Amino acid sequence: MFQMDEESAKIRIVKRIAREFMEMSAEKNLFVNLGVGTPTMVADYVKSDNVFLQAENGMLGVGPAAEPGKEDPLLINAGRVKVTETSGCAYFDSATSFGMIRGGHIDATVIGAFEVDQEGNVANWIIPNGKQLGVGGAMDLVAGAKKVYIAMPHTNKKGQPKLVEKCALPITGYGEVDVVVTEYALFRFKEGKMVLEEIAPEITLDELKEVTAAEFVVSENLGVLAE
Amino acid sequence: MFQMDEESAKIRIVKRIAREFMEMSAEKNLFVNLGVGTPTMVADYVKSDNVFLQAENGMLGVGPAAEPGKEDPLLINAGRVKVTETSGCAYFDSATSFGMIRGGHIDATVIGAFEVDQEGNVANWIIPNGKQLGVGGAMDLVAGAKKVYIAMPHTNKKGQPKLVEKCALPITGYGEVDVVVTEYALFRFKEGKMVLEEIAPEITLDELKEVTAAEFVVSENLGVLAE
Amino acid sequence: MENPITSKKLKTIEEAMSLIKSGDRILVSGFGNSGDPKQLVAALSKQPIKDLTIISNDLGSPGIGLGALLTAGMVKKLIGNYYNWNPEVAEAFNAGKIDVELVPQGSFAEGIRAAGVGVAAFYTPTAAGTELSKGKDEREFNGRKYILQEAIKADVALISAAKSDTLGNLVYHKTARNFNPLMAMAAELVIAEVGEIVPAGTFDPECIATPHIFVDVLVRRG
Amino acid sequence: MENPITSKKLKTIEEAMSLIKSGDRILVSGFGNSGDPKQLVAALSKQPIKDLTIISNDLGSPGIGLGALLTAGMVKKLIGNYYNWNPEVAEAFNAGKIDVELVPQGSFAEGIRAAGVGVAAFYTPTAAGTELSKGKDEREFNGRKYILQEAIKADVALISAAKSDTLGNLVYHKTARNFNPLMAMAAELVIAEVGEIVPAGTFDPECIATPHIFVDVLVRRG
Repeated sequence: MFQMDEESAKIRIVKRIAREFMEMSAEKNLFVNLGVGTPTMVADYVKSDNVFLQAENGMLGVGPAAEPGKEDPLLINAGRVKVTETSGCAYFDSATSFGMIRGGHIDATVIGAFEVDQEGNVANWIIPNGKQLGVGGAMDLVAGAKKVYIAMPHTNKKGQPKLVEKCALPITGYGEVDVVVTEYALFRFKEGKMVLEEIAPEITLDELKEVTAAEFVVSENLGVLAE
Repeated sequence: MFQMDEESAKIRIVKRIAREFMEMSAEKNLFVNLGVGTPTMVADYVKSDNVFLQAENGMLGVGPAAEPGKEDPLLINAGRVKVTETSGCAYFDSATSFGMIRGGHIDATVIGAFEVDQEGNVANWIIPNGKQLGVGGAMDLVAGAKKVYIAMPHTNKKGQPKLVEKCALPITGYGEVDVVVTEYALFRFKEGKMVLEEIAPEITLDELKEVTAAEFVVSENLGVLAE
Repeated sequence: MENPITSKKLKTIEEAMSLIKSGDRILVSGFGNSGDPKQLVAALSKQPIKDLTIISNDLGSPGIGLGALLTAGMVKKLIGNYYNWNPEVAEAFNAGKIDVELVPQGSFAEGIRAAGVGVAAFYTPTAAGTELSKGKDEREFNGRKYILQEAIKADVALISAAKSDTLGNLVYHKTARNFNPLMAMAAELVIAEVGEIVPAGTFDPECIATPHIFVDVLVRRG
Repeated sequence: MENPITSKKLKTIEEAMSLIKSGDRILVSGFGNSGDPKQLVAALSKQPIKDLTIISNDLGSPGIGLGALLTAGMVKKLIGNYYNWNPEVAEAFNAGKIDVELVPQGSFAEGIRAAGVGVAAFYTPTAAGTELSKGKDEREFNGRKYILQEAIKADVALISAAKSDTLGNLVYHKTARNFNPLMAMAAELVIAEVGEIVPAGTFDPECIATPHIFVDVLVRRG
């Protein structure tokens, strides 16, 4: 089966989500919170004046990473990257910032995940190994954002499906996932069902099922996963 | 029995409370919220740089009423009086403002009352007559301020005691009263008891008992109610 | 004014009013004639709609400000804390014409904020044991009685600000701030009456009281 | 600097530290090396006290920042949300040396604010049904599950601000604001490390992020 290198897979995933955000923001402003890592890359591909990035550490209107030598050490995003301001940005305390998230004002969040199951449950905060003790804002984001986008490789490093029947790892949020984008496919959760809407041009449906442990429905209008 | 005219009674009451606030603020800053009417007059007699007035409509550092012709119609206190700023004053929203009150950050509030009973319960928000529908911030203030001062005439317009065994009117807050000052006396609630600490020089203890329906203890160090 | 600065969010007051319909729950800001959206309220009182739930500190005076809505028979229910300035409220309530829910001002403010930040309900000691605690759950924390105040949310918020920037960031003037930033968070549709619109980037990012994420429609004060 | 502006609230860092004692619950602000009171924390880590409950977003790195308190054996319990940057936390927890209470970052921020504004507890959907909801009351509102998060209060708060005025009004710098205004409300004793002290009246009254009522002690950043 077709294998995509890690970097190309990431770019395909974030470009696809970026395109969706540009479509969503054609008519109205879109407020987005991007998780640490791959999700942050979505910002690089969004070409729209109507998309505004929020950082849960207290900023609306996050700009690109600061140029070397021009960093302000106190101006960071939630991933601790030294960032810049955009025109019209605002600062506020953490309760107001999470108020935006938890109050349903953030239109979309993009996060990675260890596992997503066919019920729309997501596990992304901890692998119980005794070495990690951290949740950050993950549970607030999945519970609060209007739409939760999962950006992740289709399989884990051992080649096992990350889309599963039932999450084995501790859950971050129940039934909160709206869209999953991997290098192979785009799924949407609709009325309790996981629906395959787009499939990568390089693979067949049977191949996709081989690497997907979650049960899913195939959309009547199955499309090609294009950037 | 000695009768005091209404204006003189008010001035005696507010001067006594003002003196207490000046004593309380000798060592540390004192944050005070004054109710509408007589309580507002306390500010006129507080000579201290350490006393700061808060208005529940969103201001800390309320200054005196604005001079005629210099009013800013949008700068008002909770009694809708057009006021002025003091140096270092701050504005904030109503939730933050009541957060100061409800979170126990306001040292003292001074309010009027229809009735106070010997349990320290106060009734000051409504006389059920079908014509009034309003509570304002009264319940927040009595529940939230560290100390609740009642400034009121000793008897009502019919000459009946306002200090009663048990409030007949709807309660604003249970057991919240700390100090009651009338033209005749100063009482403090201590360990569940109402203690007479000061009595007006013009009346006897028996006369005071005649116009007081609440049961009270007389302090071993009974003093004279002086302005 | 020639060629004033515009904003994608700017609408005429008529366009803004067309977004409000019968049966809506409407938050309206202001305290004691300061910080209330006077022009939006005046326009609202002339709309052919009814059965409104008006959530506001008070209801102005008879026929004046929000009072005009009651006089015009547009109100089904009031949620607020101080109606003593408008005796028509008690009259209409006693006559069974409207429902009135009195909420202490601090619980009212905190309840609106709660709706805005995704809190369903919270425990407060304010009003515990009083007539205004009727029907509310009671619970002790550390030996003190608290009652459960639910979040106060709405379909529409009508607010007022001194200035907006072109994005919809808002700043207020002194005690005219009051309920405005809270109400901006607590409604599906937020319409702000503003005195002036300035270019984005004009305001100090540390001093924006209402970030534009909370604001849907701007109406310029005439 | 000659004759810098002073304040009644100004103390030396040693005087400030003398106000903190063993067993205290201490709020410490900051997120990712921004907005944390670095000098107060460094001084605290050298005090001869123990059994502290440290309430903070994270615990720095091993031996660094708040991490130094754990290395020095001063910590009894941690309440916070992200300890992945300091593996000593999980080690100490697994060894039974300290207690750790993980609270989702939003519930953590809101819980601190709740303590500051007199709210005993509130219902949030965050973490409902997850491992972090263990021991918390659950209740449905409008068909959705919520859990009860209690207020997070403390004896002492150590915070950091860009500037104070002589009264103790504080302003912050960009994302260094984070938990500071919340923690300033939620402790009996609030000690603020500030970069500069300016005369009262310098700040725009619309832009004061923490009014001086919340601030007890100022320490000038050295």
